[in-house]
Amino acid sequence: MATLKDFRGDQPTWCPGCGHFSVMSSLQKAAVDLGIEPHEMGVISGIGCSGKISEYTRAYGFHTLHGRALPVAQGAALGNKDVKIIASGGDGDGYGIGIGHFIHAVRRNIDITYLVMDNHIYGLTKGQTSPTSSQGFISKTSPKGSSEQPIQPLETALVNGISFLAQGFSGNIKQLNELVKAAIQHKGFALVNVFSPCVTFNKVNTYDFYKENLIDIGAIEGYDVNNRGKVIEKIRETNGLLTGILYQEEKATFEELTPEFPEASIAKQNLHLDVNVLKAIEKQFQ
Amino acid sequence: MATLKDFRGDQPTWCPGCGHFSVMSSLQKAAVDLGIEPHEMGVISGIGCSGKISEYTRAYGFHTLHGRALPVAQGAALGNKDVKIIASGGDGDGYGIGIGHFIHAVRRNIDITYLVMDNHIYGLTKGQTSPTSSQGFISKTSPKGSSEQPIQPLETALVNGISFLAQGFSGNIKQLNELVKAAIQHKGFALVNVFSPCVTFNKVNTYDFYKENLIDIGAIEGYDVNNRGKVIEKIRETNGLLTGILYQEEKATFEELTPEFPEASIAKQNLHLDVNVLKAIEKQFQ
Amino acid sequence: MKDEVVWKVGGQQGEGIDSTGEIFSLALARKGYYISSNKHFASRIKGGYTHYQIRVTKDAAYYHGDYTDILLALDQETVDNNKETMRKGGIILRDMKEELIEQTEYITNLNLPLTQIAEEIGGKIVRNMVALGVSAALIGLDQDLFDSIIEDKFYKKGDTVISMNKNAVRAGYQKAKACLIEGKLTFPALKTPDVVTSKNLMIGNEAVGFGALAGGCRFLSAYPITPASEVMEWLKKELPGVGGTVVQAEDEIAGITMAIGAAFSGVRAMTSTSGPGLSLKTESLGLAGISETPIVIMNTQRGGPGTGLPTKYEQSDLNTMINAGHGEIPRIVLAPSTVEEAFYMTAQAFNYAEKYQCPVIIAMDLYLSLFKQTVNKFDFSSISIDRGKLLSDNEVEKNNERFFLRYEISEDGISNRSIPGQKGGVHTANSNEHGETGHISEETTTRIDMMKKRLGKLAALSDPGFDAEGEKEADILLIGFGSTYGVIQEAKKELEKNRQQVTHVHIKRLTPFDTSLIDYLKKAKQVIVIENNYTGQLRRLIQMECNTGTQINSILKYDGNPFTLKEVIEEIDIILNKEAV
Amino acid sequence: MKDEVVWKVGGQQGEGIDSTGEIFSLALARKGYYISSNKHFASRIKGGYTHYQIRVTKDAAYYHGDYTDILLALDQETVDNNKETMRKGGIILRDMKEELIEQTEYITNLNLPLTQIAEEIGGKIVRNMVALGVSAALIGLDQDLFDSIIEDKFYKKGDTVISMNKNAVRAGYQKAKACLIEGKLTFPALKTPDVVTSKNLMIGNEAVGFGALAGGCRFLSAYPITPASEVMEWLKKELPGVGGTVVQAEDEIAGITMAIGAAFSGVRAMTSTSGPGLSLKTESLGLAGISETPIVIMNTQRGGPGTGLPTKYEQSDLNTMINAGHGEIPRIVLAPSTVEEAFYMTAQAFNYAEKYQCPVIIAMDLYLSLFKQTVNKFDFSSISIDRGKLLSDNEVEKNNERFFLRYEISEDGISNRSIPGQKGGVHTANSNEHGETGHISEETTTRIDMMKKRLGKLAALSDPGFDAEGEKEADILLIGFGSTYGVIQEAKKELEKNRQQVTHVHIKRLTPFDTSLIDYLKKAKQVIVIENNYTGQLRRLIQMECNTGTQINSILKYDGNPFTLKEVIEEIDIILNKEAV
Ligand SMILES: Cc1ncc(C[n+]2csc(CCOP(=O)(O)OP(=O)(O)O)c2C)c(N)n1
Ligand SMILES: Cc1ncc(C[n+]2csc(CCOP(=O)(O)OP(=O)(O)O)c2C)c(N)n1
Ligand code: SF4
Ligand code: SF4
Ligand SMILES: [Mg+2]
Ligand SMILES: [Mg+2]
Repeated sequence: MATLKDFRGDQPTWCPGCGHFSVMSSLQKAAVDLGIEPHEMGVISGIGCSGKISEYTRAYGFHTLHGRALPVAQGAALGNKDVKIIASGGDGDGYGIGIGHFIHAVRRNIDITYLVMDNHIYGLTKGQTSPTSSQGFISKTSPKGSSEQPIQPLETALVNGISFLAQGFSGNIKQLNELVKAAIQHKGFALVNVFSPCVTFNKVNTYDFYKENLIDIGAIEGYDVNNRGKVIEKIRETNGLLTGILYQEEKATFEELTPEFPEASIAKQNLHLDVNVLKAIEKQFQ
Repeated sequence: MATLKDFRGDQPTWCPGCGHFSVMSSLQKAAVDLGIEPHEMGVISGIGCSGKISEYTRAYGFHTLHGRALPVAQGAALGNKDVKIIASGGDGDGYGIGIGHFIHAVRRNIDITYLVMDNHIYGLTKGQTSPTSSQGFISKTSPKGSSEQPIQPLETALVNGISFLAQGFSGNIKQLNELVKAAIQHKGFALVNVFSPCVTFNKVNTYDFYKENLIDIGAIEGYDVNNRGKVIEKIRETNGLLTGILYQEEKATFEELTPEFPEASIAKQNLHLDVNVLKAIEKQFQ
Repeated sequence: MKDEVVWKVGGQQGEGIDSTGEIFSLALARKGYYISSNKHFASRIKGGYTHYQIRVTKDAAYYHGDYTDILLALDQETVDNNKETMRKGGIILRDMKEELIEQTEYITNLNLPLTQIAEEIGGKIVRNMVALGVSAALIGLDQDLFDSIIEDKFYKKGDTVISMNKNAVRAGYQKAKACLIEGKLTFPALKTPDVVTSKNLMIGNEAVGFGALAGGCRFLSAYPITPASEVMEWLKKELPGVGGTVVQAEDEIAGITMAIGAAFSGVRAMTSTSGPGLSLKTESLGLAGISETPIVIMNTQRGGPGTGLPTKYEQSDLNTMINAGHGEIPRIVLAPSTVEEAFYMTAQAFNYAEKYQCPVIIAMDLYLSLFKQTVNKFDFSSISIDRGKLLSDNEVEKNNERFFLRYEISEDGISNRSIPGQKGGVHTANSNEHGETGHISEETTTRIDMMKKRLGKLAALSDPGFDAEGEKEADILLIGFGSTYGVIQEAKKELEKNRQQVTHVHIKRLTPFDTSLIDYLKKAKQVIVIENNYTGQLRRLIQMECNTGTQINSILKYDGNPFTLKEVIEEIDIILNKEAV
Repeated sequence: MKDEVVWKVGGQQGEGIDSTGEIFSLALARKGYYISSNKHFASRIKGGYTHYQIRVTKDAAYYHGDYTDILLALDQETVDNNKETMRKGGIILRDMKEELIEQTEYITNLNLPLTQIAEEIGGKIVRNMVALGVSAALIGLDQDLFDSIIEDKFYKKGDTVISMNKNAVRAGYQKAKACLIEGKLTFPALKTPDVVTSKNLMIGNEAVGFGALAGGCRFLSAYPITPASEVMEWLKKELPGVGGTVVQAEDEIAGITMAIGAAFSGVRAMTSTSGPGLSLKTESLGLAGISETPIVIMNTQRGGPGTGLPTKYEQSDLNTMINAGHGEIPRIVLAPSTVEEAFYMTAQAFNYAEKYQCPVIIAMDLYLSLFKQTVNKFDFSSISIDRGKLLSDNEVEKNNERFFLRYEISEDGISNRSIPGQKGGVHTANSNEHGETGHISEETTTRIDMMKKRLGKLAALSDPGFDAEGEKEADILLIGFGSTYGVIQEAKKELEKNRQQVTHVHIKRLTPFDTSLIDYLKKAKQVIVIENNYTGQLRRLIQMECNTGTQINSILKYDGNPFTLKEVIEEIDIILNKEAV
């Protein structure tokens, strides 16, 4: 059985206090708790401070391009279904440049987990407005306040059929760990959106802000985690400031719905085909 | 005053019966009805059969790239706010490759109209599954049925704050004309999604199919066009098979929310600055 | 008797032009003839003039011909568009109530009541079958030429339909035969091939798909685009049967990055596209390069730039295939020159990709991709699968360091590779500069080592990068790449008739470039590069790579259509005469 | 007295290294000195070793120097990393409780209780001010050197803070002065500049932004990326003041396509990015090309490929800037070599874009983009705005055809341009091949005409494409582009000391390439191209464009850092000696 130590990769260079530390340790702890070995997991990240999770976690990693963690992750998951694939990145990475891949990944429902470290800012490029920054947010690229309404990733995911949706907070690592664990265990595309404060560039969406404003769904009477419509409503009502497993359902995955999807991992298929197999295929051209 | 004839551009080469004809004539008629002159309108389209609308409509046109009508249109609208900008394209163009731009355009809320000719298929490339094709849809790229849940453009637009949303049908050109007119008159980003059958490649989402299944919101008691939450619910209930102006609200545009956005069209600004203006700016470097 | 016949059917899109041409060529392929074809079509779905030209030859050929011997004109537009292309002795066959045989000195006008004959047999729908029967008779083949194809094509529709079609063929056949026998009409028959073995008839995109499958590809992710979609469509049908899968991606960036993900997981993976899609994949190409992930990208060139001429032919993506992408990566760009080569090269591309752990681009063009050609039955036993330094589970497990040295500095610049799931193989693949375990490094020494490793590793690729036919000391050295192969071959033959020493070099690998070409450049009297673009991209590539200072002439065409042999010969003459002055 | 001083401050990120360096250089710029600087920093937000090197010269220079004269070491790592770079007579200044002056034959170690002095005055926060005071004294300047900057910087914080800072400077100053006076320490003072006019101190990205503004740019859409973001950030502040606007786009594709939309509407528009972003913009570059929409793209090169070395310097995007994109388009790629030139060239880029109706790329690099340099005050009156064939409302209104001939075939290949809103100007801009009104056309003759028009129109661009200093008949011809300008200049001077005839050609326009370079290549005895990449992209470009067959040597560096003068000289020596054998 792997221990936490086994999952430790390179030495993190995140700023002290950065929310991303908690996301990383939640992932590592979830893997340990679930009895996953480092070589059975693939952590595929985009570019951003957040993207460095694949450097700092000891597992098969792929530190890809800005905005492209999801398609790489989907390809890797389809290639070898015996490996747990974790896609990961920031709000800019996933909801800015990467939002197209996000929506299509949601509706495709391939069996992966997606961890978004949502700090409402572009951290690595030193503090520009992000797609989740609130309207009026002041930054280097909106010195007089941003003019755009923030994107709504949770609702966007829900209306496009996501089968598992959770939201956590770096200030509540115990819960976060549980959410990540549940997401990994879920069959299909599972999103964990994490409020992960950037202590250096975002002075609005701070730990204190979230501590004051987050509502846990455990505290909401009659919250129905299987009722998509009601969940959307609740999110709208609370301005998205909810934590917990917000929505979950059993749903056929892309792999299950794809006719003749191979039983065994594609990576393990025999590539040396018998000449007769090839000749049979060739017949169509004659 | 311009007449319909003034808006006729190149000779269409769409297949006889193609739904796109109605979308084009609705646009042309709307322009005539609103007293817009061809030179006061810009039709900016993506690539697809649908994209050819900018060839067949006599107005300032820009036949751009596959999936990029929206950013080009937004740039053009910001550049000259005195011209009515119509962005246009297909379901593949707008909701497949272009979905990222779509969501960001929605939340940006620049004053343009977006007409999507949604035929649930890739027409111009001769019949592949599109992001709005229903699950199980049979096409060249899904010979045994598509494995993906279709994208939900209406709900996606609503949860991300769209200020005008309508849906029409090429088989009901009278209504379509009204919808396009209302969309053009709306201040902010206005989407008209049009069920525009591809008679050549889509044998499922036909005129008959829509005639049988579409519900007009006029026929729904108590339908509240200003209640975003309820509209989302209704769309979910009816599987999106609604027509009419589905949602509308007054909302500040990007231009209004952007500090110091120029009063006069940017295209008309004087480019020859006084040396003293430049010297004043230079001071910061000394 | 003739060595070849060029047959052409033309009419409006939607009139069955395609299927008529296909039945015709398949029948002849089954008889062992060689087929080269070319289509003309408009970028619209229905309507618009279209034609399908088929050159049938006794011996191998890769060019569809300048002239027409038999023109099956389904409307007047076809006659108008093609009458200038008729070769002496040719026949223009028209569907007319009034029968007419008019033999001029140059050609024969043959009007036959095809529709009427068809209607008598079963309806206008079999008109094209009647015309095929006429064609068979003219060419001097048997009246059962199309029988097996009719049976294959209509077996689901039952015997009535089958015999109706066969009857239509026979009716046309007998009509023409009668004319020939009566001597009202003359047309020399086509010689039979020396060896009668039936051939494959296929488009290049199918050859690429099939080559990929045979070469071990088990994953394709791509986005539809003309003229590349058939690769995805074909593999979508065929890959599941061999344990693979195809994903239609949401755009071209997802197309390539999913393939990169699959390749990372250990699958031989590919994406297929055309110019605009390739442009979108530019950044991700760099990802494959720096992360040393083996992937194959098929790019089939069409008329550029922008959306350009999506249904027209051009060879103008050379520069971008070789250069696109910020920074510097190792890449291999292969350019098949025939459909057959597209099959074998694609299979080989996967070996290269895994051996050198880098992206491999297969440079196709619309002509190669879309137009059916005959191909000798494949020699599948010649295809081997070499996975390079991909280690087995056992080998990886031997590692008991914390991290696997995925980017270990090695003599040949290529490192051992482990894949997710393998114990002992944990590492990070990276688009950032990295050290041997794959973790980010900004150390200058690491940077230097890694650059040398990545950019040096292709030095070992010593396979010849071009085919040369002829001597180095040539009067004329003709150079091309891709589908100009056939027409340059025939130009060489033409020129040799004038006793000129002509050498034809066809570039098969655009990068790494095989600079042994220098020898040819230095020794030839005249160097002429023939290509389908405006700026002379291949010529400029040769200048850059060979730096010989040799004066190189260009023959260029960029109007969306392939060269005719006549054009090539004329342009060569102009160049030779200019020099002579 | 000295002509120059190289001053360097080093420590951990977050210790105020940047602001210390900036105050120092601004103070000297105000005194009329020339400043060239260079920073070393890690790709992380907090922590990690960093330094800021500033070369102060009496005369213009564009290179930050190989050596250090004064090293302000805020920690031991700084000493370790830099002690090898100390120049004879230099001083290492350390913050130590124990005061110490240790003059070795080579350097002086000067430990002063900077923190203690600072704490006495107002806290550790002013420690760097104390150090600045020491520096001023050593260099031989006045103790009020920093006063005006302190006033500007802290004017919001009030008088107490201001005088605290001034006092800190003075305390340091006096401490050092005392040592100098007492003769415990020697350091020759810096000469004053011949003409004392205060200069601009700015980074290249600001120069690009300002050049754009002055050149009439009124719209920028871009996506953040190191090292390009400052262009967007600066224009976001400044464009609204002149009637323009900036949009932060959702990605780089939106960045360029919005700019294309704005340009279509008649606005001078721009996007700014670095390598990965440029790669993403590849397809849209083609859109601008075929639709003949004038846009300007700033690309600042960083370490590639992939994410590469995002905070390091490299010149490896040349190939892609020139070649990227399927099909063939006209494009202009300008390469400024100094911050000053970045300003003027950017302004000029907008004239080119509108005159030739094509995309113009400004090729910057991280060194030019990010490191502050002095720039003579701008000559704004030299900037003109030439909108080419953009017609006025009146001119357009004269057209009473149904469509405006936006793509009219003309002698120079450039057509009149109308913009939305103009009566009489209705047309369709198009990414498909099109006829004169802009509507789709697949006609072969139209295609040929349009290709000739687009690809021929830059023939008129006859402005010189490079700067040459020296004779054509040189012993050594040194060629470079971009920010190697400064170091090559100094290498030339060094070599000239040995009585060698050295010519320095600096390429300013990468495409269309100015082939009058051929003359230089043919006449020089030795040709050496100096560039920061692995494959010798500029050398290969020259081979392709000039095709002289000249043997060209490369001096390459690709470890993420600019050349030192020493490296350049050594490599040149190796080349010369090799030849001599
Ligand atoms: C194609 C491309 N565009 C832009 C960048 C520059 N870039 C690096 S990280 C980043 C944004 C990071 O923000 P986010 O994804 O929110 O992550 P965070 O740093 O906040 O964790 C950007 C714009 C890049 N590397 N590649
Ligand atoms: C970058 C790029 N990718 C792919 C294509 C090929 N392509 C042209 S149109 C089209 C899809 C058309 O479908 P849709 O947008 O639904 O329009 P429709 O033809 O159905 O009206 C595609 C994939 C292209 N032109 N450019
Ligand atoms: S800049 Fe922000 S997001 Fe990045 S490491 Fe620092 S605190 Fe974390
Ligand atoms: S293919 Fe379909 S979408 Fe295209 S023109 Fe024909 S009917 Fe319309
Ligand atoms: Mg972020
Ligand atoms: Mg469609």
